[in-house]
Amino acid sequence: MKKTFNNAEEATQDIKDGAVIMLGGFGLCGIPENCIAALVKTGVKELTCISNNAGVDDFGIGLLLKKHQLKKMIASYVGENSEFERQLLSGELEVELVPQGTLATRCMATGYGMPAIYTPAGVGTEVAEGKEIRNFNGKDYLLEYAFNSDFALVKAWKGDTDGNLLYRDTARNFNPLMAMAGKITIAEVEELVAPGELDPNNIHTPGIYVHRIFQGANYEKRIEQRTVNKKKEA
Amino acid sequence: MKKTFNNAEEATQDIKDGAVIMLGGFGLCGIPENCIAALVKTGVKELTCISNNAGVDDFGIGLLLKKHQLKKMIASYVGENSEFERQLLSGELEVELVPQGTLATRCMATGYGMPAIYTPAGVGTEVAEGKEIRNFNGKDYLLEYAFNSDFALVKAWKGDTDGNLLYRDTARNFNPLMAMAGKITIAEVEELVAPGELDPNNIHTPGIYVHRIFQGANYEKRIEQRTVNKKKEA
Amino acid sequence: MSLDKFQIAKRIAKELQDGFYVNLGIGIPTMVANYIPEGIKVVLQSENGLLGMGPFPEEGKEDADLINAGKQTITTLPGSAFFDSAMSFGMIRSGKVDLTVLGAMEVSENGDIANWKIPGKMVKGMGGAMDLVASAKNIIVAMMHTNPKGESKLLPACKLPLTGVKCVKKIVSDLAVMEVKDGAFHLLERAPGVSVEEIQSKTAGKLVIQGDIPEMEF
Amino acid sequence: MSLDKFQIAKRIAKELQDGFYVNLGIGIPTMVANYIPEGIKVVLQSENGLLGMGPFPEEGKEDADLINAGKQTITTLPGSAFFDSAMSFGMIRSGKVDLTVLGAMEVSENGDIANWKIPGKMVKGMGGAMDLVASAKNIIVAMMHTNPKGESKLLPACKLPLTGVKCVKKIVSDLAVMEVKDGAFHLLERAPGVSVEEIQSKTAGKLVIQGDIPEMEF
Repeated sequence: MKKTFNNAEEATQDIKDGAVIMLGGFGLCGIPENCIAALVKTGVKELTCISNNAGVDDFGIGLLLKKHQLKKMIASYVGENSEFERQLLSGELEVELVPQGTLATRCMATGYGMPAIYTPAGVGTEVAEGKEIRNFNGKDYLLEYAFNSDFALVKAWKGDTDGNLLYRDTARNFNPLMAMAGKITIAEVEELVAPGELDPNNIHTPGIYVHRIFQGANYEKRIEQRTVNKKKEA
Repeated sequence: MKKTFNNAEEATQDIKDGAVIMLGGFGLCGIPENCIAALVKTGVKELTCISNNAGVDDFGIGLLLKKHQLKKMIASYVGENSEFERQLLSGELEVELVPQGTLATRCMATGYGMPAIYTPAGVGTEVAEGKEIRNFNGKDYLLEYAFNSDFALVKAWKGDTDGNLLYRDTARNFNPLMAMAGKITIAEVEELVAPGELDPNNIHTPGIYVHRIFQGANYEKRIEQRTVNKKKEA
Repeated sequence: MSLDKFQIAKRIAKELQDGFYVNLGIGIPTMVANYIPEGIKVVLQSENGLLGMGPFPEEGKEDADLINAGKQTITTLPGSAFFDSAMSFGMIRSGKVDLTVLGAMEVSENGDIANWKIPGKMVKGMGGAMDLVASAKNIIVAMMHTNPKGESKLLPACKLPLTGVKCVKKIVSDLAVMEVKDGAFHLLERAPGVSVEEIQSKTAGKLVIQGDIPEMEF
Repeated sequence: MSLDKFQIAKRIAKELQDGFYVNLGIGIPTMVANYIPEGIKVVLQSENGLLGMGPFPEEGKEDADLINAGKQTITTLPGSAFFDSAMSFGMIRSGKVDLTVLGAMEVSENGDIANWKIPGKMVKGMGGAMDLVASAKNIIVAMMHTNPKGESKLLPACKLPLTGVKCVKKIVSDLAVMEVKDGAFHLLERAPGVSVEEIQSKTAGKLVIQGDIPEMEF
């Protein structure tokens, strides 16, 4: 049972043109930086990406956009990216906008073996168009399907060689959900340790969901909106 | 915002006859011992209990059974309890058997605001009788509804006064799911600490789900099947 | 005189109650956190996966792994908890969040809200707004009463694509506090010095005015 | 000679592959863990919320908080992880568990299984069995070929209430190893010294015998 890889290039080399990939992260927080860099390097194209956001012009998924590697983006919020806007308006790129909670829950549904879920998000809006609506206890819900993806690329804080993962702070976000949802899940971690070094009570993603793992390098962890208080608060 | 109570009697005193209550635990592992003792004391009756098991004759939910406080039991496995069997066969007690994964997921559905879930468990069996069946991608699933309960009684290892909970080992089981599902969730913990003492990355149940919390006393933590190895294993 | 953004936030903060779990949207709603009344405890939920959000960090203490739903660097308060996005929207959908405050481009008299898309303009996406408005049990909208052209944003029916239907319970605008119920805006309070007539003239939807309408207090 | 329980477990252990995540039911299946071939790593899942189950604890080291799905005290191995029951059955439903081994009272030639209820007797409940058989991609049944009365438990159709339909892939009984496919039991191996004729006579369902049937090796 060898799940460990040396680096992102090795772990992602069988991601082919046309693949459907999930990418963890919220904004630029908790994104699989090394995996994205590897995809930029291989130049794999016609990708369908499922990710809450589409990065910024020069970081995150924006790097894939810049090289025209994306065919379709499934996301909840795609602002902060002018190249995205250009490709969308020119018809180079398809986009499917999904409410954030629906996106998260559709990932979880996959990992939990549930073919579909019911959510009230989007009822009465254009998101509901063409979708099945069902009333439970007087409230309308949309039927939303679990995602099918070929690969899930996630970023964790710590991981062990059995694939157990631990995330840090709000860098958790979509990562554990996508980790559960990938046909093949590739995890990059800041620190890769031996089995037994992580507390089994504090594992966020059990190793059964993780097929490949490697310790990432040179994390930039860029901050999108640097907001600070000048004076010390209590 | 005061969630803390002094003991189980205070925390459970408004549980009235006919209430629907969820009780965490798997077998006798991770059961809310103090809450059960308090209910035995008050003698509240006609309870509907949702719990994976029904305890043993002289411990756990078995204590409530002995005092004829239960009207109905919703569980996945009710062996190891002769009083249960007697009441069931005599018609004193109703029982609804639910596959274990369905039971767990119906609790989660409540906590996640999903009115129902689809699961393949029970398709083609008597569990499917009267239930809606739907085919997704060539496989049949049953529609199973989220649970409605008045109270959820859960047992955690550690908790803080804001209601954040942390479970230990396999005593986690149904507890976090039921904690999310109770209209009023009452948590008993082995150790109650101040906010900030638990690592926010390792909280299993965020405090938002917990309405009342107290530090339990005199935990017996009975072992149902004591199995040991005589000689030391590697 | 109409309220400024800070005053709108301050007035909304009066709606907070001890023990409330609150989700604050981007913009004016975020500023509500600065006016939490003394003596009560309110826990802020950030839908990217945090309960117990604290203020911005001191300069130099920003942490890329710790942001809010607006992608701003933040801190945590004692008793905070991190979780994944599914649990985050789980607690939103199951009604555990007591109050949601968000901005709007339009609100209709039956409580519909539009705040995510302007046809013909670049669409950035709905983010978590549709989930929030579809599930929150108590939604307060913080908004300007009129748009920059002076047109009312409180309408008989929204013209822009909807974010959610029949969900807005209360509106605090620069001119008034209104309850939304029974297919109408019910005027509760006026901004100091603003007349009922002015509010009426800037409200295109049905406005119910019953009895004396007091001035807001902060 | 027919196999004893230990030999059944030993034969099933040969089906394990390196890297497999395996759920072992109560009884004979549990014993499979004692015969994991050397040189491979298998991770045991216990559906009450554990990956990486280890052997029973040393005497005196039992921990009430650490049990398996049979409620027995156990230990963990390095790399283990605890989780709640919803995630546990989530990973079962989504097919992440590579192999499920469980006992049966009856199996039919189309792969139906009955192992939870005998009408007229006290019903203890299905526990996790229905979830497991409905979801596992690979199910091996460990069972005796006949019941104490000598009646075949491998039937054209189950008589007892079903646990799941068309799910059993392989059976290891005290007499034989059989694959279940295309509406029949396909005989693969005989227990040492047991004749094809004996197996045939004790199999009520359709038994396919193709070519020479080798004796099992352990």
